[in-house]
Amino acid sequence: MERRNFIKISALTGVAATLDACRAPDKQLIRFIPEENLIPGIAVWKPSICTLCSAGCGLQVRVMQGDAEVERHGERGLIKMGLAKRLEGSPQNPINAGKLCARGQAGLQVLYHPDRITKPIKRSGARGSGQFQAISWDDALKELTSHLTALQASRSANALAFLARPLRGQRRELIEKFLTAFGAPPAVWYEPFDEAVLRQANLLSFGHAALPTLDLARADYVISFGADFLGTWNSPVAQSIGYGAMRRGRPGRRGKFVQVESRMSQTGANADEWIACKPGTEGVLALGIAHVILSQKLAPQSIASPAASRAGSQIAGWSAGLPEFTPEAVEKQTGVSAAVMTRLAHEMTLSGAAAAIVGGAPLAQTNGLFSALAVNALESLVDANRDEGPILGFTPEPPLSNAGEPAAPAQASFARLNSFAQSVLSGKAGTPQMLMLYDANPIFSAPPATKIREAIARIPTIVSLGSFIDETSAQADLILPDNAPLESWLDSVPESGSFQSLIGLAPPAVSPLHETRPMPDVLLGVAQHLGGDLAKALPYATFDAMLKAALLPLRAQGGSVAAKTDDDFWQSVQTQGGWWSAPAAAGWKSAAAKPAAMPQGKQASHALTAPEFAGSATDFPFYFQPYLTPSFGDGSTAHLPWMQELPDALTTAMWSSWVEIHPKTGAMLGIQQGDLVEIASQAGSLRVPAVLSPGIAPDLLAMPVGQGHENFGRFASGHGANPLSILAPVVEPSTGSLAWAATRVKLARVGGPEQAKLVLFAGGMSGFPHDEKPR
Amino acid sequence: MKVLYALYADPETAQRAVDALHAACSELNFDERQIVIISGEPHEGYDFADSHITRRPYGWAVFGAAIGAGCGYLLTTLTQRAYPIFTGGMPLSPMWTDGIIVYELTMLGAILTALITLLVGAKLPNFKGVIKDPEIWLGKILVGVADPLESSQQDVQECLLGAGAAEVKQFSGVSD
Amino acid sequence: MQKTVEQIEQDLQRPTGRTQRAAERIEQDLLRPIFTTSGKYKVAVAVSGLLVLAGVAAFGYQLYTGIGVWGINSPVFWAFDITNFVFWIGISHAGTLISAILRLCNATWRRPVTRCAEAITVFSIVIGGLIPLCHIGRPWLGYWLIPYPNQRGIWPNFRSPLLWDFFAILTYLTGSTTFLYLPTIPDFAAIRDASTGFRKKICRILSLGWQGTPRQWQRLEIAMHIMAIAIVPVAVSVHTIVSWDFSMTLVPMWHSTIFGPYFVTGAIFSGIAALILAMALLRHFLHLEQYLTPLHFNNLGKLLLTMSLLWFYFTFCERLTTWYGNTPDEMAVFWQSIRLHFAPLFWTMVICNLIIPVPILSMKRFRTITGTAIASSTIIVGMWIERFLIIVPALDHKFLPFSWGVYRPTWVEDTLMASSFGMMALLYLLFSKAVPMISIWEMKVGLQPHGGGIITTAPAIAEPHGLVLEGPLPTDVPE
Amino acid sequence: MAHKWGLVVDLDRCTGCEACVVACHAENNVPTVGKDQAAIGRAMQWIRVERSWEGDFPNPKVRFQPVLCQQCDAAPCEAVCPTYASYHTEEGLNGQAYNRCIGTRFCANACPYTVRSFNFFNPSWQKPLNLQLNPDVSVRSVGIMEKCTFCVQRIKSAEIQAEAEKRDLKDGELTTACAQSCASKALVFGDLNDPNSEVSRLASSNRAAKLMGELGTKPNVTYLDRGAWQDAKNS
Amino acid sequence: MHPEHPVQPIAFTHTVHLAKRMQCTTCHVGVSQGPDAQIPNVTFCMGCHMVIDTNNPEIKKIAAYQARGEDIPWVRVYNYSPSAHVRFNHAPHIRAGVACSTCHGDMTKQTTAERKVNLNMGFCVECHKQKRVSVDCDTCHF
Repeated sequence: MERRNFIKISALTGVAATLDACRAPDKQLIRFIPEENLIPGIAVWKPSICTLCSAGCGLQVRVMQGDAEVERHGERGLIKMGLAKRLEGSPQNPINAGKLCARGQAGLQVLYHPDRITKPIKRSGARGSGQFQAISWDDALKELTSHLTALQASRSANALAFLARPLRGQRRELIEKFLTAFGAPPAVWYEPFDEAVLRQANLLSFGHAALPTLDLARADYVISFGADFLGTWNSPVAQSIGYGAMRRGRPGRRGKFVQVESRMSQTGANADEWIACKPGTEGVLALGIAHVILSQKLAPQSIASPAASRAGSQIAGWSAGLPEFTPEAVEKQTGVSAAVMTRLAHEMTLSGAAAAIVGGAPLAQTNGLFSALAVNALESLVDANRDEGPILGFTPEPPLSNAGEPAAPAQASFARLNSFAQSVLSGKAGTPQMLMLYDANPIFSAPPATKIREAIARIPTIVSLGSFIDETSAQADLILPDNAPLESWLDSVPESGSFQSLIGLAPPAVSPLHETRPMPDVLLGVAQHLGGDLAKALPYATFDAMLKAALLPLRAQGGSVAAKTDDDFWQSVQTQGGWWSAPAAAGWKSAAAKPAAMPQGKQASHALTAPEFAGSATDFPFYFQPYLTPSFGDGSTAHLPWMQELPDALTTAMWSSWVEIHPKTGAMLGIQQGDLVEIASQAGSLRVPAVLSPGIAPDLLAMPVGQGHENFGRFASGHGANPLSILAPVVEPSTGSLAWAATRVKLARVGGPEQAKLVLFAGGMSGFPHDEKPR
Repeated sequence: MKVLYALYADPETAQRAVDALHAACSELNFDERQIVIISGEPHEGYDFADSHITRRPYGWAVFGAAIGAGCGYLLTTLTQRAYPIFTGGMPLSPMWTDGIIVYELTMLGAILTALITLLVGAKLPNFKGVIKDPEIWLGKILVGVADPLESSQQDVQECLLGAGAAEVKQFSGVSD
Repeated sequence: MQKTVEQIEQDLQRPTGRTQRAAERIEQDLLRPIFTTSGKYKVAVAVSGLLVLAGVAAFGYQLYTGIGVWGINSPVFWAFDITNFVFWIGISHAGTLISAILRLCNATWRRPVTRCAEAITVFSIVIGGLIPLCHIGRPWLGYWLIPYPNQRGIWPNFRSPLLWDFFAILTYLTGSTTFLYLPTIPDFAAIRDASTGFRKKICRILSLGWQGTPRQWQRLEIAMHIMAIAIVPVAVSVHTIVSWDFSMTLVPMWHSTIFGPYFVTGAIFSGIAALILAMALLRHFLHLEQYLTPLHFNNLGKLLLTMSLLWFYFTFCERLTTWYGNTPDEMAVFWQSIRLHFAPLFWTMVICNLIIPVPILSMKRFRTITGTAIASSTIIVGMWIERFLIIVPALDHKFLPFSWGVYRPTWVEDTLMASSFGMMALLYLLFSKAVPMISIWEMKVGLQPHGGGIITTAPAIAEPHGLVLEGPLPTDVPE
Repeated sequence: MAHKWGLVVDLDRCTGCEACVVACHAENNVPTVGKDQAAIGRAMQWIRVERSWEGDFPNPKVRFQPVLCQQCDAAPCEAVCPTYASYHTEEGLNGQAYNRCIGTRFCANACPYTVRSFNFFNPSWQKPLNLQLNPDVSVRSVGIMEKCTFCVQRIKSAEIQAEAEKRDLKDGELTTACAQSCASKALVFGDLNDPNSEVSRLASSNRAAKLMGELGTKPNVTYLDRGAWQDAKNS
Repeated sequence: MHPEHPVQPIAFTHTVHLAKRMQCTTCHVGVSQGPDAQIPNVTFCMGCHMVIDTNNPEIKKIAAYQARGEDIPWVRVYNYSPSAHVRFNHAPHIRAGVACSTCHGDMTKQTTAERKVNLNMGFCVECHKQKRVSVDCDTCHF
């Protein structure tokens, strides 16, 4: 007996030590023969792609050998396999250049999540009861194909509905080809915050129906109307890299950043100047500034430029110099003083490269399109005809025919979901008999008016291809679990974030941990099985074959991968984690910079319409703005413990949701920090702790999106409340997309901090602004 | 061990008995050290209480304190040099912090030597030959002679009685 | 089996002189609690035993689940645990300091007080020493504080105030146990001779074969003299080192030079209060009315009064310098206790330590036994709060406002605190059963007309000051 | 010359996105403690992004400041640790030997920056989340204090690699997990003893300041103040 | 804790293998590259034992394992108690020329490996001091 152990066991309190030692050792699991030969302790970095938001950043996964408990031919045992230990940005990827955001790092927890579905399961209890029993893959596939053949047999092929998150790339191609070949209607692509208004505006203003790419590194002046570009909007990592360079990347030049919003976001917190304006009047403010520039001819060459004329023509009265948007008139509508507007106009035009961007809440109003067009017009005024190209541009299209991009302009998600739900509820002939789900959770994230829960309940058979049980997939009858992203072939066609056209491609970084199969292989397998034109449309055995077929034409384009033979090309594309066009060639002067030709025929110019809100101002005195957080997005990553425990940037709250209230409003209603308050709109009400914060307009309430899950794994269920559940179905008329910031609410205190149980990381700091100046 | 003794009520008579024994010790050929004096409480100021020995052996305590200080110094400096680990930008064994430990061990040394000198000086613990008589605890003082020769036993008794004791007792055998 | 009271009284049934009668009376009075166990004693032992068991159970639970069952969090990493530690080390100061100082200046009225005081010291330093081992995160590694040679070649870090604590408590524990044990050796001998059976065997060993030869008395006297001189600086150094646990850090309102004397004053202050309470309880339950007379309470009351004023002086100095200096970090902590979250606690402390005791103790009319007992109990409560208010507000509001915290105790901490009081009571009760709470032979020395020596040199009048033997001896036989 | 690791935090570039916080959790096996424990202030973060408000609506000002262990040269937490769990390494780091820590928590009280996290309970990663644990770093048990180590495991493996290839460590080759993941390049890690390293250059900028430097702890983390827009010229 | 004499599922004989002039690194491949000296899996063993000495009962056991698709469940001999938080790395030691026998004892005399050398901290610190290598705590503990 070694002396040290003797001392330890006979130490003052042997109780803990003995309890520790006699804990039953893991029942001796058998060991399987390792399938990969890795050197233990040495890390191998494998490329991959982050799928936790639509930015499509490139990853490099640190894979090391470790023991994992797996199941091989029915028996549980340990195996030495490559395990993903850490995610970092892939250095050569043009979008994120080796960097990664907070949510991207948590992709690991999706792979190793304890609530992942490990094998195909079939519903055994009532629908939504959550009772499932495991079945084998063969039975599961047999049942799926039997349902599909039944549909084909009964000539009601159009009774198959496919509900999925709007994908880009070969997975979208696969689903679209599968549905058309099957004869089913096109898929219902749904995500709650889908920026359809901005794409429509960019189509009208610049001829590109896509989200803009911002070269902030060259910017000297950026004015952003509501766009949280350092947190959740568009391509946050690329924009953060640019922002860092804008601030201190160029010795002697520091870009100025002005944020215009009614609730201070994490991006707004970094602004040199934060301007609060009434919700829905951001466009008016932009035109006020444009009016000053036009009237005082502050940027003569760009006023005459074709870009300015195209973007300007969208606004009624542009050619007349925006007579009704004089600074004084705008001041009355927006609450921003005329002097500030004139100063901004002068600063923008005198300080070199300037850009105006818009996104987020301003577009989520009934007059969202007008606001977007207005800011685009201001952008074209200050950012046009610069020799090294504008700050705001668009990622060039990838030189591929079937790149898997949505046809422009895509119909707004909310409109598609709403029409799908109404068609199901209407009960007319040809209503969907079978629904296939993939990575979409409308029951959680759609406003109640869509009645999507009742619609889905009415569909006889529901099959989910996702790997988690959430509110929507809990209704499924059959779940065929997908591999985790790090275990499957991934490809991405990022809409924005880089100035080179780019297609991401990555082989699986680790071998599957559970008995799951990748969704594309399942669909391809079913297609082969059903035969007919399905097999002809998708003649691939596995998804990587389909990827290879789709991407081989790129070899001719040169770009970042030079290879003589197809196989060499295919290998080096995998090792690099994708293909991107050469930087020089793609440079600014290419098509991206020049606006597309003016479409023929008279363009209908848009006049200002005041934003309408659901609920009268008397019964519901406050505007209500649900806002996205970097950790949860639309709620799809709320099940990750790292995200739940990441303190919110501004309120430092964790594991809970909250509503931000201005202290004066709070004082008026007797609300202290952490009290339980009830927020009610026309569509519903919820109870949530209050956080008094100076960064919000007194007549506005803001709440983070993502919490309030009732059925999404052990870490997400039962925390906080879901603001989307009280949104009224107000829509932006031209695109049909949901105006999620156009609901009015009323507020009342219902309890103290004990009931509210708000968890603050900065626990002691109850009040603000505390009088101590920070160090 | 056999002791012939007598109990005296107050220190004066006890002193007389002791003086008498001292005087008689030469001719009754027993040694001065054989005189046994036991009391239930210290009687300061009487000759028999050896209080005249004024030598106060603080020396031992100071010596013990010095040893403690030495141990403290060695402990703090040698151990740091054995496995030098730097903390807080301080030197390895700063004088000020080591001084505290040296001080503590000095006092510990002093206290322990005080205890040891007591035990050695008072020849504790010895469990053999403990003379017992309940009356000691009632304020009586026992004066007697240990193992007197047979011949001089009688004389010793007279001597004790002469000093004013009521009776002479005998204690013999090992204490329980 | 133990001899019953009647048997003892038979044995002692002998005609004796007047001083004998007094010595006999002392013998009886002080040995009675050892041999007779009253019902109340059993109840008291049961209650305090239960408390200790509850504490042990709570500690076992904390050990098994983890120290998170307490209420401590970041940044308040110390709260009840170190409050109790400082509180008990503080209580332990009165005993030795008072008995040592009173011995050194031969205050005759100290004779019945010394052993009660030294007993408090030893037991509270034992409890104080136990607490650090129970409050650390991994108690089974507590032995790493001991500088033992090991194969790793690693020694503890002697620059850490916790190591100074270890040495200080080690020295003080040895010192105060010796200081308690030496004068009890003769009493053990007395009990050895007066008892039978198991107690006799124990006392035979504990008395180390003490006889009572003049040489032994003289050696004992010298040892006590050296101990009295040595223990005073050790006692002062222990609580200074405990205060350095706080003032060695940069934490606002911890890092101040006043902490050394402030803690020593607080220690003596709470120590005397504990002593008075203990003496009052002993006097009532062990019927020592004739030994612990109002005079003792009067003298200790005066001492308590001076300490109360001295304590307030130090508190006022510290708060004034902080307020006047007005550095932002210090003021953040300052306002917490004066006006904000901890204000109620702060003002109860001032009431308990100053506003109630000073009037009671300053007027002779109130400075009776019950008066001093009331003052002492409020002071004990006040001093516990004072330690709490030194630790928690400073940690709560340390430097960076972002990481300020809130502390709320949990039931485990309350149980451990209650069990520390239970342990003190239990140890004290058991001690009073094993050893006479008042030193028998010292009282007898008090009877001597002219008494001599460090222990005896005071010019004792026939009747030891304050010891008036009225009424018949219980064993009095009509002449 | 021995390395002296240092970090520069450019407060003008930091956007408060907290990618560094999650990267640190992933790299160093820092546990999550759940809602109840977080509610009583026991969330464990080796690097936190402090946010402070100034002013009121309509123009409030926010300041983000990442705070981590400053690896002080005169660290108040080192001298007070009785068992040398907290000590100063030869490479200028404030080391934390987890095996020596007995959990007195004195270091956390002495630290003016409150950057030390304590394992109040045994951390638990529900299977298979435990497969994510980084094998290069130990998993701490109950009763142990832990804090930012400047990713000492990355420093060690980079040094061993450089030594294997018989060359010196190049500037920028070795970086901590937080600096690697920081998109706006606010965090720069490097060797302060190497005069032409990026971190030395930034540390000598006129915007450089130490967090609570007046306490005399001599921190090795330098903060570059956030300049106002107008004085862009003297960046 | 680690048993003094670990009983392995297969009575592997280092003596025989070393006698056949095999080097340690033949099987323990990872020792000069990474922290762990890799224990080969059953397919590696069967690589030779498909043909060599196949009727030896122990070799039959190995073949049985391979047939069942299982790897040999070796009992771990060298490891640090988790509370020691030691990060031992073989590669720099091998590169510094430390012989395997220094820490693992003379394997030519051992069948299944046993902890002949008491690998406590004193042993490592002593060697580090002799070789003028840092004995800073974070050399091994982090």
